[in-house]
Amino acid sequence: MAKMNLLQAINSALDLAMAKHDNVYSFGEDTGGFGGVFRATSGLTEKYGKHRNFNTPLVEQGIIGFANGLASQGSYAVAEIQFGDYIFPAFDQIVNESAKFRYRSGNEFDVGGLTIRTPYGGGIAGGHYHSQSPEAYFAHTPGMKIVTPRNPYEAKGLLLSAIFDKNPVLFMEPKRLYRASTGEVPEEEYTIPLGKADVVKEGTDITVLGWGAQMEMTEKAVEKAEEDGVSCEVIDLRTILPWDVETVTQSVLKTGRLVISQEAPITGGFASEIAATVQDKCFLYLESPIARVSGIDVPYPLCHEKEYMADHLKIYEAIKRSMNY
Amino acid sequence: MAKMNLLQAINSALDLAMAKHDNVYSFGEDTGGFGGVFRATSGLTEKYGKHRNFNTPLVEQGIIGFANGLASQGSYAVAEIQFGDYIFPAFDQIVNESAKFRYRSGNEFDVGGLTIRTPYGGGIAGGHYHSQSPEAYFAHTPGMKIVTPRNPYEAKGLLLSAIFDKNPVLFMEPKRLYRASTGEVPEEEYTIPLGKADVVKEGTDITVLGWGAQMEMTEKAVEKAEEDGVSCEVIDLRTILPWDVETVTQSVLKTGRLVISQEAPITGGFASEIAATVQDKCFLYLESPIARVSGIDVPYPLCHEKEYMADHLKIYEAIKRSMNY
Amino acid sequence: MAKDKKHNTEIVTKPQWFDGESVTIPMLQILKEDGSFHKGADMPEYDKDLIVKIHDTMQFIRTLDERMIAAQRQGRISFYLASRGEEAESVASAAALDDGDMIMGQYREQGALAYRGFTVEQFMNQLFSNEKDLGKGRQMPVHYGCADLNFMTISSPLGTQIPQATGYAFGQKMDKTGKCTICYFGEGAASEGDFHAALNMASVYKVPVIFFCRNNGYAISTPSQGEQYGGDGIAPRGIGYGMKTIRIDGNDVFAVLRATQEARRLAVEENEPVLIEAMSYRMSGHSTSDDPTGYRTREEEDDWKVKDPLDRLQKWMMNEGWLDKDHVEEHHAEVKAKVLAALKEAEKVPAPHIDELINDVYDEPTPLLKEQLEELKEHIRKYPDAYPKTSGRID
Amino acid sequence: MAKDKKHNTEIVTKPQWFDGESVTIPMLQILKEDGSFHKGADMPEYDKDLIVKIHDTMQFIRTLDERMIAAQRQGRISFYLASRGEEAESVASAAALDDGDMIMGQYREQGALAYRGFTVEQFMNQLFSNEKDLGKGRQMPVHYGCADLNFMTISSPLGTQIPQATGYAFGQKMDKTGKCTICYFGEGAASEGDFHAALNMASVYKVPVIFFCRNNGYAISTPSQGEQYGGDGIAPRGIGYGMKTIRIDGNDVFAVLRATQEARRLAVEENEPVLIEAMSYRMSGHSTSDDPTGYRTREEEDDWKVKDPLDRLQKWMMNEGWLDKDHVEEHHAEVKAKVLAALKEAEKVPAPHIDELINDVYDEPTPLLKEQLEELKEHIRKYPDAYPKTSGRID
Ligand SMILES: Cc1ncc(C[n+]2csc(CCOP(=O)(O)OP(=O)(O)O)c2C)c(N)n1
Ligand SMILES: Cc1ncc(C[n+]2csc(CCOP(=O)(O)OP(=O)(O)O)c2C)c(N)n1
Ligand SMILES: [Mg+2]
Ligand SMILES: [Mg+2]
Repeated sequence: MAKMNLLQAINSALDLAMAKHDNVYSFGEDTGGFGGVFRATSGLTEKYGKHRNFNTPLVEQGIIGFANGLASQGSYAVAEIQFGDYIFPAFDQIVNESAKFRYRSGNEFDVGGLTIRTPYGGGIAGGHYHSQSPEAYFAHTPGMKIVTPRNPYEAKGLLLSAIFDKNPVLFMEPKRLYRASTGEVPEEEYTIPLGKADVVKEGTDITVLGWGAQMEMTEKAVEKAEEDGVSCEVIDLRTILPWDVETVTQSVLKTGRLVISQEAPITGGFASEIAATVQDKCFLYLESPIARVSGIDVPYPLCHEKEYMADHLKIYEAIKRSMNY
Repeated sequence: MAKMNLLQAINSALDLAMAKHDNVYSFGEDTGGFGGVFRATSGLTEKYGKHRNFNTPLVEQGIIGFANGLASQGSYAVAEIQFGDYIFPAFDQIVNESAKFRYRSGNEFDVGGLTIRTPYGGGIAGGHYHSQSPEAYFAHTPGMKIVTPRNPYEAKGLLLSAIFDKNPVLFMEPKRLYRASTGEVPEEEYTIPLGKADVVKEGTDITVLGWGAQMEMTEKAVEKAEEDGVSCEVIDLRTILPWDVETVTQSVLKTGRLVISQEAPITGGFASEIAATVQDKCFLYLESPIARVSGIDVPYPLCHEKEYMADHLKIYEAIKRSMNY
Repeated sequence: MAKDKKHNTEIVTKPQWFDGESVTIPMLQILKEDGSFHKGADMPEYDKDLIVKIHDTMQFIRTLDERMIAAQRQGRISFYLASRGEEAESVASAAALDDGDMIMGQYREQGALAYRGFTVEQFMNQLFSNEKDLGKGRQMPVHYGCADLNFMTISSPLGTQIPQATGYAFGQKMDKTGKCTICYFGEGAASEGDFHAALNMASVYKVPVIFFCRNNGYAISTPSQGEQYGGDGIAPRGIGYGMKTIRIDGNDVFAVLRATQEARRLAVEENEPVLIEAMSYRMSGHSTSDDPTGYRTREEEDDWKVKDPLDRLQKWMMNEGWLDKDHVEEHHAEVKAKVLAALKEAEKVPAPHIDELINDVYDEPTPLLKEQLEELKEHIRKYPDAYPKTSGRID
Repeated sequence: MAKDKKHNTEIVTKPQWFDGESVTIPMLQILKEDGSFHKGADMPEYDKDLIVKIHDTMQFIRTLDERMIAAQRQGRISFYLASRGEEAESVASAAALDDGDMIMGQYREQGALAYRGFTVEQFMNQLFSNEKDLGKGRQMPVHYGCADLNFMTISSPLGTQIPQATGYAFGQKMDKTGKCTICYFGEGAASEGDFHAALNMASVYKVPVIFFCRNNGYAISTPSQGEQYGGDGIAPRGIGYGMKTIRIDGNDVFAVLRATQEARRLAVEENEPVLIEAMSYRMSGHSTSDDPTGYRTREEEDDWKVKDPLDRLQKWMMNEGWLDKDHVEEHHAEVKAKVLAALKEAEKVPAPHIDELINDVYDEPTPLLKEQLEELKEHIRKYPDAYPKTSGRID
């Protein structure tokens, strides 16, 4: 065990993956010798050479196109998109290509070795284009997996699973927590299964669900609510696609109440999918409407960032509203 | 009035818009003299010249980038993307640029004159890449409007509204109905307001909601259900973003039941947003879970297209299930 | 990886403007339209077997195309797309490669696939989306793919395979396979952003990839000159990327062979990516959904008929004594019979089982997909007549 | 629209390979590093007023940059991005334009904006995201925009403005405005697919647009040569598009002026899109978030110091008697004082009202947005301390 922040945990996962197999490649804008603008890939060029960890030209559609080709050749392609906000030029290569590669070929070819890493999320005074949480844009795409960790331990275990998973994975890194979140992390390899939500805390009155950086907000809100005597079950979804319907519905069948929090704008966010599914599966058990605590429907703002965010106070209020319904 | 099919209605809207203002331009792949692969723009070059209706090079990101620039200059840019499945290379120009143009500039600049026309949807043996219904991919994007008509009359009125609306509009044309749907359409200009759903038929037992080509399936299903004695209220959403929460919730408050049908895969589809919102706003009035009848979570298939589609039989069954809950 | 070349910063003190005229890229032709060689032309490596195989494959593909267009007209398949006029490009370039080289096509390269040994039955199974189709009936006709033959499954979105080819070739280089990747695309697709990404990245990484642009004058109805691009075609772009580039007559089997052989050597031995622009003409409509009379003239089509790649090769082979009229006719009849027989066979093969609907979305179907499939089957059992393709053997 | 040029299909019978060496694009320089003119150089149109205005603007921007980097270090603003070393590019090119021409920048063209007359107060209001910011405090510092000055609001996604410039120029041409659009971007952004789309479309439509590539050697940490591209920079790509192209010394005010003046003439009078590649060096870090010592050497930076565009211009002006040390110092002191005063002022201006959060998403706020705002206000009223920027004047 060692104390690591979230960035170090990611770096450690990349390091172990590259040590394990010669054909694991890491690349993206500025990810080479410099180690990336957040330094997630630092040290990898020194260790594995400039053919294994390298810079790309500045073209996201090319990065993912190249990565798709490399993965289809049988290599492990770990591509970084510098900010989640800049993943959209690669949208076609992801939703039309990566996601459909195996299906359309009848399993003659696949890009299972593809992992796309990208820092996402707000709270860093980044405005429209350094703050977005684009998970929902991808979650409508059968064939993709989408994963996001809440802390260093989760980050390392989930990233190692993502890299060696037999499907293309979009791995979203909560950049607000890169240095802010620290914890004990094993130095050796370990994995956390994809597709399984994590019941972070058991409770009986209400289920509070989130993912990624939102978990920090959620846990703070829950602390406050528990002080009021509300017993909260807290779930980290971890894998957004395919999501763990079973764990979530089991919890709601028990508690009868659900609050979901997400960073992204509310309309069309992934919280809506969860709410739609849960109201269907738990209809007779629901004691109050499923609440979504979320960004509002505006481009991610700068000067009103604090007001915009789905912070712990808003989650706390939603818990209260749900309890008092 | 004249009998028109959906294509002719679109062509008529384009024609009137171009006649009305000199700075309405229509362009896209093969949309010039040839009139587009579906012939929606036919005759426009002859009438307005090759500078007003023209071919573009084969580059969707360029088409929308160009259109954004042209609209920001004050013109009306009506860009065609040949198939909805090929809109993804332009995703960045749409979600990061068109949608945020006005907001990010503090209203110094806008692309209100932009309209993106694209044929969408399945049922034409088009497989993965000539069948998709990508509305939900865009519906998570504040700043965009998304509109889809169900028949020729709606098509013309909504397209004219879209072209002259002061916001960027994605106008999705149900290609399965291009020639199949015909009806009486006024020859002169008229508009149908954006953002207002249409109560196609009033009823008291259940609300059945859809949009675009799905309305045909919905109406067939409702016919069958009414034969069983179920009184259905049928709503065509028409504008997907921003959607008419008021009309939909008013209807559900009355009927207590809701079936939503969409062509796209279920997970992350726009039906999920509607379900999430309606369960929140109508919680105490719901007599059964909100049902989503939808494509399943696979890339749009070819040989199993019939099985995949959210056809009238599946909608009918959902209505029955909801009634018998 | 990076090569350390300096920018040209030679100084001038008067503006020197460059434009399309600054470079003149001529076209390599070895076999003239009349079926004779240019004197003193640089010849590719070839022998009789090779040329006969090229010829027979070209003839096979042309016959297949004809028959399948007819089959589409009869409503037996939903869609088809012919390569008439461009057979030399795909067949002779495939002939210049090693069978272990990866082929990534756009959709009009059935010639390369046939050259690799895809059987007429395999073609048919794909075209009929039946359960023997390697692609499991999931994509439209002509979206072939075959891992055994190193032919990447075609995908409809244009241009996407170009940066993928760069990535694939990168893997081949790192794995020291001694193989390369060839990537075909049309001059229309070369307008996509993915083209730019791909060539630039290949030039930076110096990977063994051959970008083979089929410039056939049209992208559906859009003529290349002045509407697809304002410059002199695709080749001069290669210079911008600092990439080995050549323009060739795409209707000349020998020019295609010669250029692709050297391209492969450059790619594999020197890790030099290569751009080949082959000039040709799409003699059919874009596909069976298209009628070219709406946008081009008969004269123009006729101008190109005299340049036909198959006629040209046959003339030369006959002169050489490597082919006679009888062989041509016999072979044509034989192929036609095979195609028709395979067609009838493939038509009878049932559609893939409904379970295939959820396979291969992921390596394993997810719980949600299994649930969706079960619900669907339940529904089909209720309405078997509405789903005749699958209801017969749902359990 | 389409020009009817034919492909070059001159025939050769031996393969002729082209590559980056096939074209040599030299660099226009008029003012030497030592501050004297090249003999016999082609001069731009200029007079003393123009040069003084260029100089003063360059000096203003350099001072502004210095002060704001310092302000960022002090934590007074969150982010800044300097244009040190590249002031000649943006200022002298803006000086070659008409004020009615549209400017679309990447983010390092504060010089062009200052030249147009953006005031120090306007700069500050944007940098402090206060309620006087034309952009209503919605974007990060340096994302300026001003409709009155025909300076399109900067957006962070790279390359997106390039095809937009083509579209804007198309509108200018159709409206017979006699104006053009200039579009700035870095050599890094030129790798984006949007670059390819933009230049190709401009060449097809023949619109009055000037593509001005600032090749400053780096995209954040990525060096241009061999890692951003494998060819000789950006200029040779223009040839591929059949576009008028020139490479210039971006640190030479006179070369920038000369080339941009002619580019504007070509654009406006002949509807010829133009590509200018200006060679320069990003003398600061990429932004205040960056520390370049991690990826480049002191020597390299020093090599470029002697080419400094402002020093060079000042030397020449002093020789010419158009400038003296005193003016430089006085002007610097004056600008510094103005900047500091404006900074203090802007700091005090409150953030935009919370209602601005939902304005301008659409031309009118939707019912749902109004509802969301109301809920938010309710929440802020409950927890005013948690939202100090807005809770004070929420009603
Ligand atoms: C991204 C994308 N946009 C549009 C299309 C529709 N489309 C199919 S083929 C075609 C023309 C392609 O022309 P070209 O690349 O020259 O190839 P050719 O058909 O001439 O062989 C178009 C526009 C597509 N398949 N993919
Ligand atoms: C689409 C996109 N990808 C990545 C980034 C992150 N980014 C910001 S600036 C930059 C480097 C740009 O380099 P260049 O175009 O050469 O301009 P310069 O900074 O040198 O002026 C990068 C990678 C971005 N803003 N947009
Ligand atoms: Mg073509
Ligand atoms: Mg740069």
